[in-house]
Amino acid sequence: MNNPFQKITTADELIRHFHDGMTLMYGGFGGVGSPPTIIEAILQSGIKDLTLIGNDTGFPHIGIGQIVSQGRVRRITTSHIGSNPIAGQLMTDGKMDVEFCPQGILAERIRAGGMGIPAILSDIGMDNEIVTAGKQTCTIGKQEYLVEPALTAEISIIYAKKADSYGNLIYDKSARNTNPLCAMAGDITIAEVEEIVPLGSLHPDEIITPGVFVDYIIPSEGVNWKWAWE
Amino acid sequence: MNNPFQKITTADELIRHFHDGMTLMYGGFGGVGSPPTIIEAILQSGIKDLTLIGNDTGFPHIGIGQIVSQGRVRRITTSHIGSNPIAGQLMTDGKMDVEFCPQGILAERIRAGGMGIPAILSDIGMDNEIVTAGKQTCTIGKQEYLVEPALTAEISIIYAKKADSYGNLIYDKSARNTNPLCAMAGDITIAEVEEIVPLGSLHPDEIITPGVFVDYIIPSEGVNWKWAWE
Amino acid sequence: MGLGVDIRNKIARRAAMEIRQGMVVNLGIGIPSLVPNHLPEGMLVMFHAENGITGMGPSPEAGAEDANLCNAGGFPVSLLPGGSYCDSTISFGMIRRGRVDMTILGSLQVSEKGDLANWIVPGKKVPGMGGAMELAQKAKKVIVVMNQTDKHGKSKIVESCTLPLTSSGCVDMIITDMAVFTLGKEGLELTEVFAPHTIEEVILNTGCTFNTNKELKVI
Amino acid sequence: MGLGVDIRNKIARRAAMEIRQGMVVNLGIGIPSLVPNHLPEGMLVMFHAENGITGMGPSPEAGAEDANLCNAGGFPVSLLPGGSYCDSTISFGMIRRGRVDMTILGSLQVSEKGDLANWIVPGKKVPGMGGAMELAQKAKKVIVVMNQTDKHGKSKIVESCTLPLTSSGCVDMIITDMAVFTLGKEGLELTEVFAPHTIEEVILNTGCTFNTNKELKVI
Repeated sequence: MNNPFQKITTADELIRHFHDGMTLMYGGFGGVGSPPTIIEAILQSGIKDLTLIGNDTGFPHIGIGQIVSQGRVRRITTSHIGSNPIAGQLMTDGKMDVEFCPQGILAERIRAGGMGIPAILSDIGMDNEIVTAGKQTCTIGKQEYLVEPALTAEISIIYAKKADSYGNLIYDKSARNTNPLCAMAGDITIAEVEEIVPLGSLHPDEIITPGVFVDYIIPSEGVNWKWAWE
Repeated sequence: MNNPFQKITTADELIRHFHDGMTLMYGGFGGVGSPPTIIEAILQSGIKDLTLIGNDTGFPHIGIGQIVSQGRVRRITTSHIGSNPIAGQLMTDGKMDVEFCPQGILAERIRAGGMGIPAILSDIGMDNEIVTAGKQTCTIGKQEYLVEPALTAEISIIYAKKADSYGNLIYDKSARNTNPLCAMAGDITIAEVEEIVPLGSLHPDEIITPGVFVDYIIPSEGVNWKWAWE
Repeated sequence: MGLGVDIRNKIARRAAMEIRQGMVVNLGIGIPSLVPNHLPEGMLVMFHAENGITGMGPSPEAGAEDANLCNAGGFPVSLLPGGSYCDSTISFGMIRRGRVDMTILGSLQVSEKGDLANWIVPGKKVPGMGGAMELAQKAKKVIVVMNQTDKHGKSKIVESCTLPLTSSGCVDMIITDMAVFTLGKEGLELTEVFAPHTIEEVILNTGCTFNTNKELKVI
Repeated sequence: MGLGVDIRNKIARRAAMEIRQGMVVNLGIGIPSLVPNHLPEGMLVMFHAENGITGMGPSPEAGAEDANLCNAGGFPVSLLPGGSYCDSTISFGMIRRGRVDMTILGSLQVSEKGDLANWIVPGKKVPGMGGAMELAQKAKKVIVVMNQTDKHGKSKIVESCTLPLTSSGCVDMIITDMAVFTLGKEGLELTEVFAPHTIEEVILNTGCTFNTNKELKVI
C-alpha cells in the first residue's frame, strides 16, 4: 500500500506509545465499534493503571471490557457499566474509580475535547448528586448550570470501516457511535480499519472523520470475541 | 412526489410562518450554501425588523446580503460583514446592531442551540473587548473562560443538495458549511434542496442531517444572483 | 418483571396507542421493545436508539445479524427506509433539542409527582445512568410501562420514591398491568382500568392517592 | 499592498520554504494565496479553508468553476485527492485542537511581542474578525507575510500595535519584502535580509529594536 503520509502501520509498531498510568480513550458502544486488534495488543502489552474514557465497559469478554476485567484500569469516566459485572465488582471493591456521566453529555465532553472547547454547560442531572459530584456550576441569568469539562486523552483508539492513506474515515452503520468523537479528542489518534483504500477513493462528501485528526492507521484483524447474542 | 411525512411543500405555503420582528437563522458562507428560493420569498413578503443569526452578511446582491441591504434587519449575530459594504454602513448609521463573534465559536454556539446545550466555554478573543462585550466569564481552576451562550431561532433556513421525503439531507461540497448546524438550531427548520428523492434512496451512512431535525422541504428554483467571481 | 406474555403485550398495545404517524420514539428494553408489534400497519414511526440510529427496524432472523447494526442494548436490529446513522452527540442532541417525541421505558418506582427512579438500586446494582437521564428529562412525552407492584406485592407507584431519582417530575403517563394513569397539572390521575381489574384493586395496589378521571374507562 | 508581482512571489516563495510534507496549512487572502505555486513538485500539503475544506487545490479555469466549491473568501477552488468537506464546527475544531500546523496571513501591524493586528481599522473598516482570531490564537505556527512599511512609508513592525489586536503574542515569523524575522523567547530577531536590501535599511524601516541572528543570511 502506498503510504505517502506514513500513517499506515501496525499495532505492534504502535504499542511503544502506550505506557502504565496513561489516559486512553476508546470508541464503541457495548463493544460495537470498539477496535479489537488494538485492544488485543494492549492486553498483550501488559500495561496497567490506566485511566479510561469511553461510553461503557462493554461485556467481560467483549471490547474494552476485556481490559477492565483484567483489573488494568485505575479510573474510568463512563456512562454505563451494567453489562460488565466485573466492572461493578471492581468498583464496589474500591479497585477502580468510576466517574459516571450522562451518556449524551459524556459524548459532548469528548467532542469538546476534540474541538478545543474547554467545557460545556449542561442542565442534565442537576438534581442528581452522582452527576454533580465535584462539578462546578455557572449561573446565567437566574438559571444555574453544571460545568462539564472537556475530555481528552493521550491516545484515542477507534474503529472505522475504511480509511484512505491520509486517514480520512468512514464508519459502518451503528458502529459509528462515539468513534468520530474519540477520533478528534486524542492527542494521538489510532484508527483500526476494516479496509485501507488509496487516496481519492473515498467520496469527499461522505467522509465522516477528516484525516487531519488521525495519526495512525492499522488494518483490523477482525473481532476476536463472541457477541452476547451469538 | 410521495409525501408520507407531509414535509414537502413550497416557499409560498411556508411564508405564513414568517413575521416582522422574528429571529431567523440562515445557512451559508459568503452566500455559498444559502437558500435562494426562501430568501427570495422573504424579500417578496416584505417582513422587517428581523434578528438574524448567520456566518456573514454575504454580498449586497448575494444570499442573505439582499435582505440586509434592504434594511430589513434590526440586529445580527455574525462573524464578518466585510464583503457587504451596505451592512457596514447600516451599522455605522446605527440602523443595524451587530454582535460580532469569532467564526468557529459562532458555529459552535449555533450547534449548541441545535444540541440543546445551554452554552459553551471559550478561550477565543478573551483579550478583545468586542468579543467579550456583555459576556459572562467562568473560572475553572485558575483559568478564566468566556461563557458563549447557545443560539437558536424561530426559523432556520438552509440549503442542501438532496432530501428524501423524511428530510434526511446531504450537502454539496463546500456548500455544507454552516447548514448542518443551522438545521438543528431552528425551532422550525426549512430545507431548500436541489433534489427530492424517495425514502430509502439516500445511503444511511452518508446522510449528514437526519430528517428528525427538518420540518419542511422545498424544492429550490436555483441561484438567482450573479456570483462575485462571475 | 414476572409478567406473562399476554399481560406484557396488553401493556405494549396500550402504549402503542399513544404513537402517531411521523413521531420519533425511543424505546427502553423489556416491555417497550414489544410496542412496535402493536402499531397499525403502514404507520410510519421513526424509532430512535441512543447509539445513533433513527429509523430502527425489527431484529433480523437468526443468522442474518450484522454485528455493526445493533441497538443501544447491543442486540442486532435492522434499519427501515428513511433511517440513518449518526454519532452519539447528534443522537442525544435530538433528545435534548426536543426532537424525540416520546420515550417509553420501564421503571422501578414512579412518584405521584412524576419522579422517575429507574437507574440504580443502592448496594445492589449500580449500572450507571446511560442515556436514561437525558431521555427522562428531555423527551417530549415520557411513558412508563411497568408492573403495578414489585415482586413483594408493594406498589411501584409511590408518594415519594425511596430509590435515587433518574429525573424529577418527568413522567407524563404510567401504564401498568392494572391501569393507566396520567400526570398533569392536577397531579396523578387514573384514566383507565384494565378488566378484570377493578378501581378498588387499583386503589389497593397504589402507594399514594390519586384523582379518578370523570370519564374513566374500564377496558 | 502596492507590491509588484515579483516581490509578492519572493515573499510567497520564502513562506513556502516553511512548509513540510504532510502539513495542514491555512492560507489567508493576498500574498498567502501565492504560496502553493512555490512548493516542491509532489509535496503533499493539505490546505485548509475555514468554510470546511481540507485538501483544497488551485482555482479552476474560467468556465469550470463550481459555485458550491469555493474558499472562505467566496472564490472558486478545487479539491485534491484525499481532500474532504466538513461543517464549520469541525473546520474550526481542527484549528483549536492544534491540528492546523501553520497559518500564513497578511497583517496591518505586528508588534515586537508578536501581537497581531489585522482585522479592524477603527472608524474606517470594521469587517468583523471572521476566523482570524481562532487562526492567530490556535494554529501551531503563525507566519505573517506583509510589506515592511505601509503606504506612508511607516513600519508595520512596531513596538506596540496602535490598531486593535486580533490576538496577542501569537506571531512566530514575519516575512516582508525586505527581511525575515522570527519571534521566540528572545523576542524579535532578524534572521534573513533579502538583497538588494541591507541590514541598515531594515533597521531604518522597522519601528522597534530587534536582535540580529548570529548566522544572519543575506539572500
